[in-house]
Amino acid sequence: MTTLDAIILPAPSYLTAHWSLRSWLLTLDHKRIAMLYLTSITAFFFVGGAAAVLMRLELATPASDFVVSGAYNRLFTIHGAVMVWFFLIPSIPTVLGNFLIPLMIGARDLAFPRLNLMSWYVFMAGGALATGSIIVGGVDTGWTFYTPYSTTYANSAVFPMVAGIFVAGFASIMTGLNFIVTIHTMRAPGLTWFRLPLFVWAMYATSLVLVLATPVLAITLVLIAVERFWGVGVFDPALGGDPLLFQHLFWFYSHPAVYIMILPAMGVVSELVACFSRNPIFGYRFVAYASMAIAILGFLVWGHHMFVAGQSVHASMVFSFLSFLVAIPSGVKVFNWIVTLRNGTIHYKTSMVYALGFIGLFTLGGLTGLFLATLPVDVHVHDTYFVIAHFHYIMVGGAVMAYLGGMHFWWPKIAGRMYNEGWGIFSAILMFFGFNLTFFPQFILGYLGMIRRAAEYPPEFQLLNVLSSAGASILGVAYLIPLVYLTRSLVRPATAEANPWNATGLEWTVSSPPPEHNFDSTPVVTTPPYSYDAEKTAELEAVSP
Amino acid sequence: MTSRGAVNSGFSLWPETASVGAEQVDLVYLALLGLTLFFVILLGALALGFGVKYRVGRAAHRREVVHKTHLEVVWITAAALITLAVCLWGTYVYVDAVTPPPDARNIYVVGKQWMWKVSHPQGPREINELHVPAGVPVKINLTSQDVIHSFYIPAFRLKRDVLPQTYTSLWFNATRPGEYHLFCAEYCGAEHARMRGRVIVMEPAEFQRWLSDSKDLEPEPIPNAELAEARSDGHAEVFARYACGDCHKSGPTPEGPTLVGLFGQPVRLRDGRTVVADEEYIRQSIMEPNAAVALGQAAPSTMPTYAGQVDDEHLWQLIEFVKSLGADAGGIGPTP
Amino acid sequence: MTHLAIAPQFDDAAQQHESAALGMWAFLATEVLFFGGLLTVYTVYRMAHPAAFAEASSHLYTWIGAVNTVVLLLSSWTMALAVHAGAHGERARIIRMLAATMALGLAFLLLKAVEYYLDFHDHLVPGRAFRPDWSTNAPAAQMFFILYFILTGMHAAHMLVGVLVVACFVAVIRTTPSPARHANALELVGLYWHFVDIVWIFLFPLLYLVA
Amino acid sequence: MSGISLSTTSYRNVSIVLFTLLVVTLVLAELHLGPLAWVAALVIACAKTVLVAVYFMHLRFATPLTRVFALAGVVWYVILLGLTLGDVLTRAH
Repeated sequence: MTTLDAIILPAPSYLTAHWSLRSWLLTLDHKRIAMLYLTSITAFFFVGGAAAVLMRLELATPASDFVVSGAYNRLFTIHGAVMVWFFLIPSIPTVLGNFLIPLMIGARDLAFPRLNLMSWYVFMAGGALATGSIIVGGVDTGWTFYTPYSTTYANSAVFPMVAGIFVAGFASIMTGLNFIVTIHTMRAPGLTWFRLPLFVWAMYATSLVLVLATPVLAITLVLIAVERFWGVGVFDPALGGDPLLFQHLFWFYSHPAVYIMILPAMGVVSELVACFSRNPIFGYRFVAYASMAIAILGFLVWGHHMFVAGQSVHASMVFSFLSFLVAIPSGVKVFNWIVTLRNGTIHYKTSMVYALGFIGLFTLGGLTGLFLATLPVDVHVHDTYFVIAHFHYIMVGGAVMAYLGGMHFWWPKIAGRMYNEGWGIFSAILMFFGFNLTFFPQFILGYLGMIRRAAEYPPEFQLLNVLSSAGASILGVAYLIPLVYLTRSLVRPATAEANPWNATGLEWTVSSPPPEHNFDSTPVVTTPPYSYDAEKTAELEAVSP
Repeated sequence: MTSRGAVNSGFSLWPETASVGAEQVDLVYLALLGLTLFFVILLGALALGFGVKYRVGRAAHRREVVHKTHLEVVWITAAALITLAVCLWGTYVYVDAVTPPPDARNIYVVGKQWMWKVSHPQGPREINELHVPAGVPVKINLTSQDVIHSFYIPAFRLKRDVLPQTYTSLWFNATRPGEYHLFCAEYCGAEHARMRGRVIVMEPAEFQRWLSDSKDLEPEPIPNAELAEARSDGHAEVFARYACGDCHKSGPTPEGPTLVGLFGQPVRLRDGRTVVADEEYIRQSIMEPNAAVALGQAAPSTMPTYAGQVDDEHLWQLIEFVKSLGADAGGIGPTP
Repeated sequence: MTHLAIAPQFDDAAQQHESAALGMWAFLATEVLFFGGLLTVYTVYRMAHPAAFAEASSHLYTWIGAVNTVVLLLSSWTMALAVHAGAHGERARIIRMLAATMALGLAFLLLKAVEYYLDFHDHLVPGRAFRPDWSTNAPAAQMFFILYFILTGMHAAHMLVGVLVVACFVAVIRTTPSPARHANALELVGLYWHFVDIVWIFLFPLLYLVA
Repeated sequence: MSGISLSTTSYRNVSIVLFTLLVVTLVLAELHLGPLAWVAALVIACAKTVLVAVYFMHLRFATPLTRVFALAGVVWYVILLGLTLGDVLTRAH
């Protein structure tokens, strides 16, 4: 190749550098591994979603007439386990995190590319085991595997599911470890901690939780497997075991796991709000510290899942108090996002609509979290639809909205293609509407006393359940629309430029899609993040046609 | 008996409030609701205001953004104070809710898959029904026979997990006679959704009458008990004494295979073997449930071992009883 | 420094070394919490049944545990010397020290296997074979042995991984043109080995010396 | 790199201290001091751990960041154990 050719031909992107299947399955490129994860978690999302649709169909009537009780119990277990471990926890970290962290910090790749690829294979092995449990008859324990039901009484495929989650846990640890090391050691010259995009801060906080919480889940699942195989175990009350001990170990992981889902979402929203209001994030340092505070405080509050479980009254009081503390950094973030809008120039692109939707739904989800931290109210609404509504506001209204907002924001970078904004905004609004119709009635149902995990309910709860089921069908359609138009954008030649949103951040300085090795030369950073100037951008746009 | 109350009542947006404690909980809940409304309106108005005023293309005076640390301090402090206040109030109400008065009337409840068994110290026993007097503190003592259940009365805003090998309790002072829902709130297996009952709150005098009327009343016959009632010879009594019929019913269930028509027939086992259900097989299954688990049952078996609990004479009677069930393989109805 | 292989994503050897060391320490933090979950269970039950745990513990072969502690401490020493030799690129000494470490690791596993056999013989394995005719609180005694087998089993699994990794390393060092290229990797293996040693340092008094 | 900073003699000395501590543990166990023995055994185990971590694992020469990560696992384990015991030890039943 002559020098002239090299100048004229654009460097091949990471998508076009190699074409063989082998070049995808053995890739060490963080961007391609992100794409492997994207296809996998999208598939898992629709598996979990299908289970949810069937559940809502069953709940349209008070009797268990659509599916029998045993099948319903398997549906909610599949829905919970698949959505938590195979969609929500990996979603933003393994897709957007993998793709963006090296680009955002000016690195050629993550610190351990082989470990990164291995994490995908381990994740898929875990996913195969977990979905295999559906094929061999399903699991009916609920995603929480409470003992002694899961160890001694359940007559279903508990082991493959537990093994699948155990294996997938190692993928989580590998990803978290890789991110921590990468963010510590591979930042470009001049990219100090307080010049990092808030998404990177959020991913760092998330990775700490992944690395420190997941091993406790792993050993807890080992103990369940041992008890099922050996016939004796440490949680068996008949042998002097304490089933509450299982709950402590389980929630030591599973409560922080909620923050694994929501912290990355908060990071995405910080990027979106700053870009589309053309303003630096108000109180950057406070937002960054809030991520760390949430990650650490998140480890101190797990006992609020056990207020009625037989936990001591004193411990409950302490856990209640600590749970209230988490509200403070969460509130700081919401306030700062909203004040960031002030004096900005707000562009209502698809991603911004998702971000605003996130702020609304997360605020309601967070505030209803206070109800659950309040001891006497939790005693009433624990294990009812109030809890279901609360955590779906956080995980679906929050994490999934932010994930989709982020996908739309970085889609031009990932795929090199633009999509139809009209469809984008329409589906985002439809999703917001469908979501609220599905889950708001569940707050009321919860306070009325409708218990969760039940295929049957008293007839007076039917009206609200019908509303919820109707909302779920709207929500289902709203999730399919982006799948269609984003896939269509791949075959339609609306090429994206390097920086279609005029955003700051190193990822926008490389071509779309980025070249295989990200940067031709290591970038040097000299400015703080989000150096948007609202006034100037507004003027610039006024003169441009 | 009055029929007023939550059970079978129509659509509503607010649950029945039928105890002193429930009123307290509602107050805290309303305060939280107000707080939520305040923040949603405040934040919504701000977001809407900024969103309209500073939207692209609109000529607004846009000042340079200056970060103000005192603003952060203001909302951190405000959030901390508000949450602390709610937390303290909630804790205060909670301590009251978990401290039963010393003169509370005791009632014992056992949860099992999938029913509530209630015993009044005065004698009466009930299943899936709980009669209590109004205006009197009542303490419910809870334990489970198998997995974790949760005893939940929405109208009293009360819930407590029911643990095996452990006693937990809750107490209430019902205010309004009526019938209220009783749920199991902790997922406990196949028929969790049907582990429902009624709490019947009665005027104290009426309750006293009910107590004395029900003294000799045995619990209503339930499907599980039908095996035990099938025979009236002494063997059936032993069968009932060890509660074998709780799991071994007239048809196969997740908890145990049916014993009807079993005796003398070949049994396929989980490990692939086929054995004949003879006396030795029945004995072994009682003493070592894991030695030969039938196909379709859980392994390890959910049946506890009865080694050391069943003496030889009883064992013999149990085997005789299973034998008699084998005589008519057609069904289990009350046969002569 | 110059003879270290640098992966393409790194700028220099210092960055690569810092990343590897940090990664290993972060991994060891996850291992602390993995065993930490088990030790939490152990602590709760031991506080609930102190007498039964002491009684059950007295049926373990303390001398095997003690000898194994010596074996592991020795192996940590030889591993430290292997890492030391690695930093100086002395091929023969690396191989000698790693071989000694591996032999000690295998000795530990062998002794552990003998001990398991003896425990089995004494009917100390929980389940149907468990026959604690000496026990005043059989369920609690059984709980002790469940925890004993899970804790030591998990530890032995880690030992086995360590021995295999060391064996692979010996093979690499024997054939590599430059042993110094692998100094960093050897240091990481050393960190893992010492960690597994530390776990045993706690398991020994917690399991064998309860009385 | 960091391994160069310690001599083989210091590894020997550390090992000797470790063996001595093991002997002390065994002797204390033989004396049957009751609950005090448990505390003593744990204190000695912690001392051994510190020696192994500081010298064999070179924490002495590690960056502050590495030390933070070495401690993080322990701190989080203390959170798990502490709050769990906080419940178990104060339960009424």
